Amino acid sequence: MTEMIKLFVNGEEVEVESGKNLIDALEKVGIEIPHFCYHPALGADGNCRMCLVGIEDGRPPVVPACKTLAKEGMKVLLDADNIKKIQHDVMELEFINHPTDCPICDQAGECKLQDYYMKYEGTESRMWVPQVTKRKMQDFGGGVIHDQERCVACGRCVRFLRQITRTGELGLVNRGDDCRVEFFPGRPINNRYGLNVVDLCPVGALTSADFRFKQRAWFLKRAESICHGCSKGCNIMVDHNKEKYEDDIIYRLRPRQNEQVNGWFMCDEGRMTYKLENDNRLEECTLAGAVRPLADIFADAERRIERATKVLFLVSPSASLEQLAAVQALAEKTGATVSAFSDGYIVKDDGDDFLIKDDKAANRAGVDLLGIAKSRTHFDNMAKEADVFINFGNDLSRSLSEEQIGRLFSDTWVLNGATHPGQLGAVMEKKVGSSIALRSWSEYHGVVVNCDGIAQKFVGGVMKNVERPDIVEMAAGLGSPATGTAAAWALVQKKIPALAEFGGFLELPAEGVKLTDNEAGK
Amino acid sequence: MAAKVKQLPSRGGTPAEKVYLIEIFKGMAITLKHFLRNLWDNSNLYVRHYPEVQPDIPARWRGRHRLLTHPDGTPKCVACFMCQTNCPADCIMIKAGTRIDGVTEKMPVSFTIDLAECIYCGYCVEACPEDAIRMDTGIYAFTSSNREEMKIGMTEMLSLKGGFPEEEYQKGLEGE
Amino acid sequence: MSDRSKLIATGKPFKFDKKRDTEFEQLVKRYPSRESMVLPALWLVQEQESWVCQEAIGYIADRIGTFASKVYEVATFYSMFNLHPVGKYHICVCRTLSCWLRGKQDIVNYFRDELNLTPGKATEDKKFSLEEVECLGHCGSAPVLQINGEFYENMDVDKVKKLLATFK
Amino acid sequence: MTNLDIIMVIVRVSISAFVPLCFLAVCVTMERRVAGFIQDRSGPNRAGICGIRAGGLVQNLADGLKLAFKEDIISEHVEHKFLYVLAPIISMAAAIISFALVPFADTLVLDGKSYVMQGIPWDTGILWFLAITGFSVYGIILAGWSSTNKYSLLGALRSASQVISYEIPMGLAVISLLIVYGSINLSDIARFQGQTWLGFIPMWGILLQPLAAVIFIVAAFAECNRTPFDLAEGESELVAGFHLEYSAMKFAVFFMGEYVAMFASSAVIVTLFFGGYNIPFFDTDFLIRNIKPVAFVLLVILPVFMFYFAKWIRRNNRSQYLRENDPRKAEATIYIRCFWILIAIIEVFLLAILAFAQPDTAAAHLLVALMQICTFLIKVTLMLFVYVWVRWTIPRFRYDQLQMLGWQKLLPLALLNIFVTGAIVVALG
Repeated sequence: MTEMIKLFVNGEEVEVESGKNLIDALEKVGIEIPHFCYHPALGADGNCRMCLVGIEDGRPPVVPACKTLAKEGMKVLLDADNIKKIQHDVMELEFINHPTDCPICDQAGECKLQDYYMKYEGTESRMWVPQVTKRKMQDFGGGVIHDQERCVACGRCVRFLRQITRTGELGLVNRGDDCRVEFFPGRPINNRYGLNVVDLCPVGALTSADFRFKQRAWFLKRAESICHGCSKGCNIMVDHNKEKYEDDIIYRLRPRQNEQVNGWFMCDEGRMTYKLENDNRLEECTLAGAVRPLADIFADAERRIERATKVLFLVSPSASLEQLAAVQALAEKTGATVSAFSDGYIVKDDGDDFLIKDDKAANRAGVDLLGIAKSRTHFDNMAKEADVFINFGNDLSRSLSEEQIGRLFSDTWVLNGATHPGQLGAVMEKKVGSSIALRSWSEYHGVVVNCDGIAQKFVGGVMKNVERPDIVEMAAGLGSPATGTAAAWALVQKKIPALAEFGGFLELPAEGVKLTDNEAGK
Repeated sequence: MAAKVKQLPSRGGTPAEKVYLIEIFKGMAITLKHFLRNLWDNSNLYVRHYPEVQPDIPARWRGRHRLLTHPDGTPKCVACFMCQTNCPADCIMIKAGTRIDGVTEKMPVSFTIDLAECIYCGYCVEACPEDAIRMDTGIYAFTSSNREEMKIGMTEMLSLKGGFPEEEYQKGLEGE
Repeated sequence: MSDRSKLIATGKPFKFDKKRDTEFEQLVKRYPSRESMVLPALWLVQEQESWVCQEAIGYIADRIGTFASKVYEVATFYSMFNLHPVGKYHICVCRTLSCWLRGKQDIVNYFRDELNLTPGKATEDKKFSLEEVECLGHCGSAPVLQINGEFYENMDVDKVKKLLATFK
Repeated sequence: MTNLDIIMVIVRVSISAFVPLCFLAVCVTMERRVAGFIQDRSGPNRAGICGIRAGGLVQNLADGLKLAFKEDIISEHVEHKFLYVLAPIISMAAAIISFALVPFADTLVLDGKSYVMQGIPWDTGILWFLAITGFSVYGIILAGWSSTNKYSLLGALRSASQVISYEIPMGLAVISLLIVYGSINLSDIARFQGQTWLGFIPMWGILLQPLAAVIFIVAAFAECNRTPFDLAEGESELVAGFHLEYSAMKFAVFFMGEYVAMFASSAVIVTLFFGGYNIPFFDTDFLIRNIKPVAFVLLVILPVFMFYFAKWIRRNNRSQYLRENDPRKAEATIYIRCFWILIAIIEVFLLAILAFAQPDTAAAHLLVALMQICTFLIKVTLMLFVYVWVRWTIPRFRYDQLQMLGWQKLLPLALLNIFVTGAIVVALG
């Protein structure tokens, strides 16, 4: 445990962690100090002056909280008249040239200027001189749109690109009221983490071209999830909304703080994976080419599994632990073989040392933990022997070409559970015996283990109009003993003792569970 | 705070009133008087003979919605969704898009109001920061034989004209 | 203040000439880190070209090994870097209080009327260019003109006339 | 049984069965227009056939057609469908039957035979009415219970307890009347009221038994589920009470049953307290004996009445807004012409009677019977007006007020009335 120190805020004693600046330390105990330029990931800059607090009997009496370490016995004044005046005046300064075009600003609703205005200023503008006009709707590259008028020159975006990505595309040019964020002509934002500046921007100066004008922030429902784009397992917030008479769709993904995994950020590719969740999804379950109710397909498949001599299940390395365990249990019951062959999920030399990984599967570590074979030879051998092949959401078209798939399953009855069309190749899918449209990761709950062996829970908040089964339900429909997510979780706990202490996956801590090396690294 | 409350004498305390019958007959006499007067000559009825006699609509009347335009004919609406956010009946459906005519950056691509669901509360008008939506068309009778026709779109709302002179409408706003 | 963030590109690649190149390499040795070289390098550019173009900033950034945006920041922050082409004689008129009270406006008006020279612009023959600057620190002898680094004090329209005649 | 007997049975039964049904239209129109006039509205005045609106009567036709052609829904949750369908029928049938024993004219003597002018010539009289109206509550209870709906059930429960509470004062009020009249036969009662007291005061029940009249009328209101006692429906708290689940024709039957019950109880009230079919001051014998003067008086009165009636129609049958060639004025002309034709026909008949009829002949008897029927219907209509008038004046009681009135006020008063009446009757021998 970190050492705790005692200090006084407005005369009241509070206990905070030592070694932190005042903003962070007091935030932990629920006391807010307003700030624009400070961001825990970027460090203190001290240029906005919004976080000035009074220190009683201190020298100097007024200090920026972002640069001041919390010390034992410190007497912090937040509600002194001079502090209130500072906050009020800083806000007034920020608003001198602010266009106040909240109606058309995407940040409205999650904008610090708005929040602080309501909290710390709330007065009408006294300005009568014309405002300084600057460029609006400037394309910064990388899907970032900049509005110079809304900028408060906090420099978070500049510091992110210099300190975190070390590409430094942006700079604060000019000075005084003419100060603005610009990229050097011809060198726009061009890196794989550029969209993080949109989240970092405390106001609406930087907005995402992708999300721009799609939805207002206050309509969006949030679901705490894990990015399934690669094996890093960045913590994300799924912002989705079901508009009247329409389907529930995701509008954007935002990073969620998790110091162990992704810090505060995520990559641009990961952000865009939401499009896969919305568009081009399989909707119908078919049996011999005809749309049929799910129960019929399950009954038919169950009969075929019983009659078959050799059955092969293929699971996706992105499936949650529960789903993998459910399929495993089904395999144990029916004597089938489970494979997690997914060589195509690994993209060589794509990853970097920050967040992006080569392996584009969200739960490969989990596959290993549950002891599911994934080698190509194993899969090939089994595929040749099998006369019934059931795919549980594995995008086989990534690993094998259409021809190869066709050759492997030329005389095999195939049940294809998939989220998107084309996962077995377009030609092959016309020939499959049955197909089931599955739920995707934004629509179910579960636990995945990332490349560092951290088991993390995720919640699927999206409720599509078309009812689809997830893999646990599909396995249960085919006769798996794990009839629900809870039963599957019990199976997972049997296989992975480190998770045994958690009654349900929701009890997993928010920062995830670091599985020990011998468990994770098997 | 001691508010000054006017004390009214309480009624119904006298024995004659407690019997009720006398009061009942008093009341019946009143209704009978009305009945006989109107039976004798029905020209004094307080009835507007509606489709033939149309009511006078004041400028504050909340009728059907319209979208206002700038003098150059472009819509004033910037698709800020304030009306949709404030709509208690959930009847406004907006799709926003980028605006290229240079007036602002954002404009509605589609703006639909389901009049079958609208409760004509006027919150959308009050919420609008751009004075882009008003309910001053003076159209109060609006029927349709199916639900789809009750949805009105952007072009239709833009084409509607206000039913009152601007000064009269503004005067109506002051009264609120 | 005019918007200095719009850099002007010449369309030609920029390179230090030999003299500045060696000067640059010598200066590098004087500073603890290469990033400290931004200001001296910009001075070298202005010395060589009399103004700083977009290509020059990119060149310096690459030469120093820092972000172009950083050099860009510095160049736009300091008003003594000319970010647009200037004339042969770059005239800076102090516009701060003392000079103003002592008649700087007459001088500016003279330039405007006689030479068709307005602040921020150059004459057509690229001989003169004018800029109004903040305090030059010679308030005791206001108004002050600074022409290509040289100070001319206690100016009035007549003196300016005579002075300009010497440049011709 | 002669042919005349058979004809008279048919006539009597049809009068007692169809007059209440025909009066439905009068009731409903009156309800609407009186309500309108009391509230300074105009009531229904648009529906018409070729511009003929008949003062709102066509609106009833339209409503009836609408109800007849509406989809008749029996909800799936209704378990006892038979009882559900039976309920409105009971309600309606009980209402019609309860009128069967009310005399609408004095005993008619034709060819030396007397015919009692009531639907069923029984002597049970007022007891029949009490019995049958008590039975009509079964319709409501069945409807409320079989609807499988909380509101309906509550309405039915209220109705049941209300009927029990008010049957008692009603019966007791009737007892005091019976002490005075000395008979339970309604014909006897009506004939009794044909007498005059001291030569100029008609011996009507309302004068002999004012307290019983008040109690009976109040109880009759309650029995009919009319405002202020319509707690069984109570739109504001029970939505529509017992007939909430009923639609189309089944609802219409309930609706008609209510108005028929209203008519029947009006008829009974008129018979008990307002001299029944008697024309005040002129008893049957007097009229039959002086048939020629009576015919002459009618001959004179009818055109005079029609003249003023026509003026009233002209004044009120017009559009209330500016309209070119007001069609309603043309309509008024048609009405007036029709009425004049009707009057002319009646005049011809009266002239014939004046010229040829002798006192105490069949023609004289028939004319007097017709006059009495008209008198009776006019009286009933006025009583119906009172029903409507009360409905649009007095608000609904609360349930506890209703029971308090029944048990704590009406019941003791009725008992007191019996005691006092008995004492007086005994004292006067």
